[in-house]
Amino acid sequence: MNTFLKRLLARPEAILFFVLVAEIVFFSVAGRNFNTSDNVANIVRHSAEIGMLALVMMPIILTGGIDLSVGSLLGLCAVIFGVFTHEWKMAMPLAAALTLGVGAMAGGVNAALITVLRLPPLIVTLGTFSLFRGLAEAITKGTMTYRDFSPEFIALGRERWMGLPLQGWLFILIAIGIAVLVHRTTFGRAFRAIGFSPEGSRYAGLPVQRRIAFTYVLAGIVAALAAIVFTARLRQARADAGTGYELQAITAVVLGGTSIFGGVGTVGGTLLGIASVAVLTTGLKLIPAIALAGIGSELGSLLTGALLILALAGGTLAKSLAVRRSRRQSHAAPKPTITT
Amino acid sequence: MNPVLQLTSVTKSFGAVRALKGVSFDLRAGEVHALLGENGAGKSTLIKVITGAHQPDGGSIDINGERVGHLTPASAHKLGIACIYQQPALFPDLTVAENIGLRLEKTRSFARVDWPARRTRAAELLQRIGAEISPEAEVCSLSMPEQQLVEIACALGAGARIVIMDEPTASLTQKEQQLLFAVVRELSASGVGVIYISHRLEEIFALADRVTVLRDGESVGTNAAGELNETQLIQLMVGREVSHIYPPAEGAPGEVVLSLKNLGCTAGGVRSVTLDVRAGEVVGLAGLVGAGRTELARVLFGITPADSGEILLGGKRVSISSPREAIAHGIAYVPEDRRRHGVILEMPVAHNITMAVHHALFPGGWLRFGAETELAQKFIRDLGIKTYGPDAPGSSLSGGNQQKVSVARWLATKPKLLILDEPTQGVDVGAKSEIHRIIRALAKDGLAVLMISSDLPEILGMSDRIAVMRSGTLTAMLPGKSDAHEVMAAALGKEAA
Amino acid sequence: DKKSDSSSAGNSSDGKKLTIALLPKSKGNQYFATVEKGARAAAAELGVELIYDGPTNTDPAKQNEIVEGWVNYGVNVIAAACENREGISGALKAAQEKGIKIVTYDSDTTPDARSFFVNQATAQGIGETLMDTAAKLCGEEGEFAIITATLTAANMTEWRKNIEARLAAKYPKMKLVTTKPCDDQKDKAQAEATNILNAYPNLKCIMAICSPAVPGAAEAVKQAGKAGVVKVLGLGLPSENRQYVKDGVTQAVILWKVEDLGYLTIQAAVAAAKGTLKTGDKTFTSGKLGAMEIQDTDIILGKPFVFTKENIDQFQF
Amino acid sequence: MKRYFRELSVAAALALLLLVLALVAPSFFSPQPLLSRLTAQTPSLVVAVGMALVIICRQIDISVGSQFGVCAVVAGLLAAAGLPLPVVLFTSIGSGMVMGALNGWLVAGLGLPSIVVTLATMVTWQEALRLFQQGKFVNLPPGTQWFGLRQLGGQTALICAALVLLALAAWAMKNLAAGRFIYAVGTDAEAARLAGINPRRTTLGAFTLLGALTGLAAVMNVVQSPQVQPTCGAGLELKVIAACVVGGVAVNGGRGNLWGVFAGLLLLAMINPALTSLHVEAHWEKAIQGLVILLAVVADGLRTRRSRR
Ligand SMILES: Nc1ncnc2c1ncn2[C@@H]1O[C@H](COP(=O)(O)OP(=O)(O)OP(=O)(O)O)[C@@H](O)[C@H]1O
Ligand SMILES: Nc1ncnc2c1ncn2[C@@H]1O[C@H](COP(=O)(O)OP(=O)(O)OP(=O)(O)O)[C@@H](O)[C@H]1O
Ligand SMILES: [Mg+2]
Ligand SMILES: [Mg+2]
Repeated sequence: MNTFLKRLLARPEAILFFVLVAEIVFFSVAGRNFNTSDNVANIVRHSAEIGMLALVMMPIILTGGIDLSVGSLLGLCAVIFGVFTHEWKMAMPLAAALTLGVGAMAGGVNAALITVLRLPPLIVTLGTFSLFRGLAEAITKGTMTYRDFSPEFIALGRERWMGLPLQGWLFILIAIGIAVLVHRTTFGRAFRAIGFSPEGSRYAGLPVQRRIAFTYVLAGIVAALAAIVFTARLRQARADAGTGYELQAITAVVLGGTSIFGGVGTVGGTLLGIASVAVLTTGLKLIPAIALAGIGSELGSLLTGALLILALAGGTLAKSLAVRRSRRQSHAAPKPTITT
Repeated sequence: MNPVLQLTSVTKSFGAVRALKGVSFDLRAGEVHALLGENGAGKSTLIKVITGAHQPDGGSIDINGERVGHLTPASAHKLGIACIYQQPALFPDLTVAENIGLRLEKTRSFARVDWPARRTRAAELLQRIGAEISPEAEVCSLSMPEQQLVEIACALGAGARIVIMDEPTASLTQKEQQLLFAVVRELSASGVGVIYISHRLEEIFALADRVTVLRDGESVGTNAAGELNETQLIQLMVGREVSHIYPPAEGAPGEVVLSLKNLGCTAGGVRSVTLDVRAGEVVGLAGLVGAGRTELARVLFGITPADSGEILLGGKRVSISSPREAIAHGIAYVPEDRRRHGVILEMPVAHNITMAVHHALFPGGWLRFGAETELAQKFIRDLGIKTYGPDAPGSSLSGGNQQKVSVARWLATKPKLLILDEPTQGVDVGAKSEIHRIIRALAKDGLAVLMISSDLPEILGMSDRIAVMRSGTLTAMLPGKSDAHEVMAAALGKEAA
Repeated sequence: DKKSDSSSAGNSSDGKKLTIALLPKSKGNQYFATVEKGARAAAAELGVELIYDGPTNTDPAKQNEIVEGWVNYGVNVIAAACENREGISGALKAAQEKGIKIVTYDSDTTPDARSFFVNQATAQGIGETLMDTAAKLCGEEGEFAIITATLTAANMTEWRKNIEARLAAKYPKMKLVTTKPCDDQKDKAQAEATNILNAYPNLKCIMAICSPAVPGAAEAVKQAGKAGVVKVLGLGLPSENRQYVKDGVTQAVILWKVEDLGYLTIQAAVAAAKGTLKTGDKTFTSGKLGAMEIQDTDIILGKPFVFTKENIDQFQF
Repeated sequence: MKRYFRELSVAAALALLLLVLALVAPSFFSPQPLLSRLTAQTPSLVVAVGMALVIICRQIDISVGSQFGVCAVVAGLLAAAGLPLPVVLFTSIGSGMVMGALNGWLVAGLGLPSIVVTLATMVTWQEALRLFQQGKFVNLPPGTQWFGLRQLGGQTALICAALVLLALAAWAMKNLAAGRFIYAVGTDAEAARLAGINPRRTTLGAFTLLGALTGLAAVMNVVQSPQVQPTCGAGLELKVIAACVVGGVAVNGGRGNLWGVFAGLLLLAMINPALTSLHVEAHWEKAIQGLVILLAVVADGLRTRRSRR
């Protein structure tokens, strides 16, 4: 039991978990109406899209890559969805399905440039970051906004089922899917191996380029899904949808303990990363003193930054403490088993 | 005579692993002091303490009779310690000249770099050890043994009073080995103390003045080399008798498994190789550094696919353009560069072992942790991998044990053709004979084995037939019990005397 | 389609302080900082609590999130400058359903999502004033270019539409050659203006419709040595443009009294919450500003003001 | 030739762009706008030089935009308070150094990943500045612009200063031990440690130098106009990082050349002016910019694909 607890505490996610609990307790006491189902629904609705992007960013970072284009792709898919429904007068489900297809193709562009031409993901997605947003602007000439979506569609952005907003359920589904993929299948194993050593993975016969390509295509599909959810929530599609979301998604992922160099990370950690940022930024605005001082948004960003450093430095510090302690104990510890 | 280096009761732990449990050791000027021990005995750890790469937990270090407190790589360098690490510590993106320069120059941060001097010096050092490497080449384009030669050049040029060599010959062949020996003798003649680590006992007897044996992080004594014979030495290292006899071939070879017809690959420098390997047969592949043996293996494994000639597997013509295809055809390849290709150091031993058998072990892509641990444990037991468990990261294993993990991964695939590239590099005598026994047992069960090795006794002892390569082509096919001179002559391109 | 205006009056009668939430399009921007100043003055005068928060960059989704957060927090009135007309209306309507009064200022949402709009100038008014001023400066003929914040910014899109409509209707000899975004960056506006001056040598006038773009365009014209030859006008703050106006680089800066906009917004918000301001009223008496005209549901702050060399020193914001 | 293929292909793309302009819109090369355009890029170039060092050192700094804003406002306020220009300059450089050193300490001292550290410091400086200045422009006294020189003199001085700095830095990276240390640490920090190089000090140095250069660049920006916009650094990090990676600096460290960065920056900076000169509508700009980035590196990708072993 004791060792179990110790092992739990040694995990980088543990610190984040305690931060999250502390946030919830603190805001329940100090915030106004924090513990209401409306507030929970707000938090879920507001972080669903970024959360989805973070979830699919995680496997990419696990392979040692990065995708800066997801926010732009969200914008492009929102616009394309609008074109499908408004200009081509498609039925909603068909338009949605085709939009997912466009997302997959856009992800495929990233994947092809990265795996076929072996260009660094940072450069490729920096290029498509501009390209996708640029296409969205070109399609709408920057000014066109698609609005007046059908009420059934908008319900996706507003309604709740069993108390939880619909996009919350969608998010949970994706989270389970990614968690299974990363932690329970050979895909996840391959992502990690590639993140640690692409060369070594190739020598082990892993389909390195296919697995890498998969992560980017998956990110494209989920970005398209997030675009649809975003459109339903804001009831309109415009070329600026999702601006800056890539950075927020990356923040949540690295906060959740995923190593930016690849190989290390858990979906649980990512979820904690998403939740602790969402709760923090929402909770701060419910504290009357902060609201009245008019510094809610700035403070939210500032504390997110502080949290980033704290979570990481805390993890490093805890590890070095643990090493020191175990070193002290090791003189009494039994010899490691040696098999001959 | 005062020792130039004196260690007293040095201890060092990694987490719960006590790598050094109070080792005392001394080195005299002008001597070659061999450090021996099984894999994981603590040899590399000891020398990393000496070079300041690791901080000891306890004990003391005296250099030239003076107690040194906090030793860092930089201060060790200043005190005249130079080291060839077991894992080459070179900068892959930089040129050879610069690598040597960075290691040897003791400049202030804002001093100017003298490029021509760097190049001249590098060229001169490389020439002294007989390496044909351009100072302008980037290190990442060098093969493993070539990198080792660069390391040796660094150690030679340092002008150090203490030179440490951690398995410098692990992937070197006879020719380079002789050059290295000359260097070592030259150094010791000029009063330099040399610490020499190797698992090749014949080298110890050829070079060493004194021998210290480590076992499980403890020193079991220092002796003059002349006082010991091979059996006694092994007895000291392992704590029991190990018969270092190559297992004999049993039964006649079966059908031809692999047949190469004029195989070539311009990018890899392989030119027109024709070769047959039969089931149940071990074919040794000998040659000098750069002869193209590793390249041939890489071609067969689909890493640099062939561009001319044919590969026939079980009589059928196949084309292999990726490791996956090779695996699907029943080919396994234990690579030469263990750190980059053989094991993924950050991943647990179990994951490393099962990496090439995902399809068979995890049907449908679902991980089965129970089955995985079981398989890993089987190999840990069978190969005697020294680790605290299947969950231990690869980086926590000693070099030799990492090599065993790398071999285990490919044995798990139950291949038809096993290609081994330096399978016992850095492996201690006990494990070496274990690996040899396993290779033999596998061959007996009908596996075809192609074994690349720079360890000539190993080639001679293990092979049913010996193929010799020189500049990308097969120059000779010799019977198993050939004479070492014949093999060397073929490798050097001379007619057998 | 609006609810009874007295629904939230109880809040003030039971002695609790009213809480007014003021939403800017973005924070850390001098325009809205000035609005906040006026708003705080009104709030202090009226004894209400003022919450001021908004996105740190112009992000329509963030605005919705902040509004929804306020609904949950339990504010009495939300006064919003809408980045995105339709985008925010859903969130505002949901707030109305919870009994929260909605007032908009600066830029409006759809009329059914708010009670009143504090109108400093309609999109049409701004567009026409800009176009007319530009035409006057150019002598009603020649090429001109627009520098905007981003191509997607909703209110600027509206203004551009109105500018183009006015152009088509009244000034056939004038030609809009290009519209460039500057991301609310003075330096980028300067770069774009430099490019435009270079690419269109016959240009007569640059119209900058976001505030950092006005000094940016002016600096470019100055550096190109075309001060007075190529006219500069735009929507901006006097303090940022004073020197250029005085030097004759910038001919006209158009704006309203920003501090008064904040002041009036809070006055109207409080009155709407207390029920003293009702739909159908024709005037609204607001503290130090006196009586304001109401057209339909728009409270009119006054016409946009054109700052020129002559009058710019009278304004300090 | 083979080693510098990327740099050369970027330079070729730039040359192609300029050639098209020379044919279609020759007025692009008239001296005044060209000078103004180049002057406007000098701060970015100075920051890009520092960023290249940090990336070669296998780190990244995405807080430079925020640092730039802080330094510019500091410089602006001091200048507005009437302090002499050298004081303004050194205070700005000093502030940059402090912020850079903080990043460096968190990265090298505590061993935290640089992207996370600088993500955190980016929002910290940005929000702190927003709270402090509320977006208010700083108006400068008349003598500040162009260091009190004439416009032509000021512009020439800035361009020369930036180019001299670039040349010096490029020379130092090749010929000073410290420059080689940066390459060595970026290639393999552990090997560097074993070779007696102090990777922590090297990393700290690179970050501090980037901070100092950012401070310098902020002043170079401030003197170009009579007022300072507090958000003047927004997006700078993306611009200079793009210039570095397009210009051939390897994101995983150890490789890169400052002249390549120069070419990358010019290429990226010339796209927008070129499109305006070619009368391309603004809503195509971002898409074309993305395409150019991709095309500039695809050539390199195709080459390595062919020569891959
Ligand atoms: N960085 C590390 N972390 C944890 N354990 C380590 C580390 N380095 C070495 N060890 C452990 O310390 C012990 C001694 O290792 P060392 O590398 O010194 O062995 P060695 O004698 O050099 O063996 P070999 O002959 O295989 O190279 C081994 O049990 C090894 O697992
Ligand atoms: N990774 C590499 N990149 C570029 N060139 C290489 C690489 N590895 C080997 N070479 C070159 O290919 C040639 C053949 O080397 P190879 O490693 O196949 O030799 P080998 O016969 O296997 O000898 P050994 O196994 O002793 O190294 C050499 O000239 C070497 O320089
Ligand atoms: Mg060792
Ligand atoms: Mg080899």
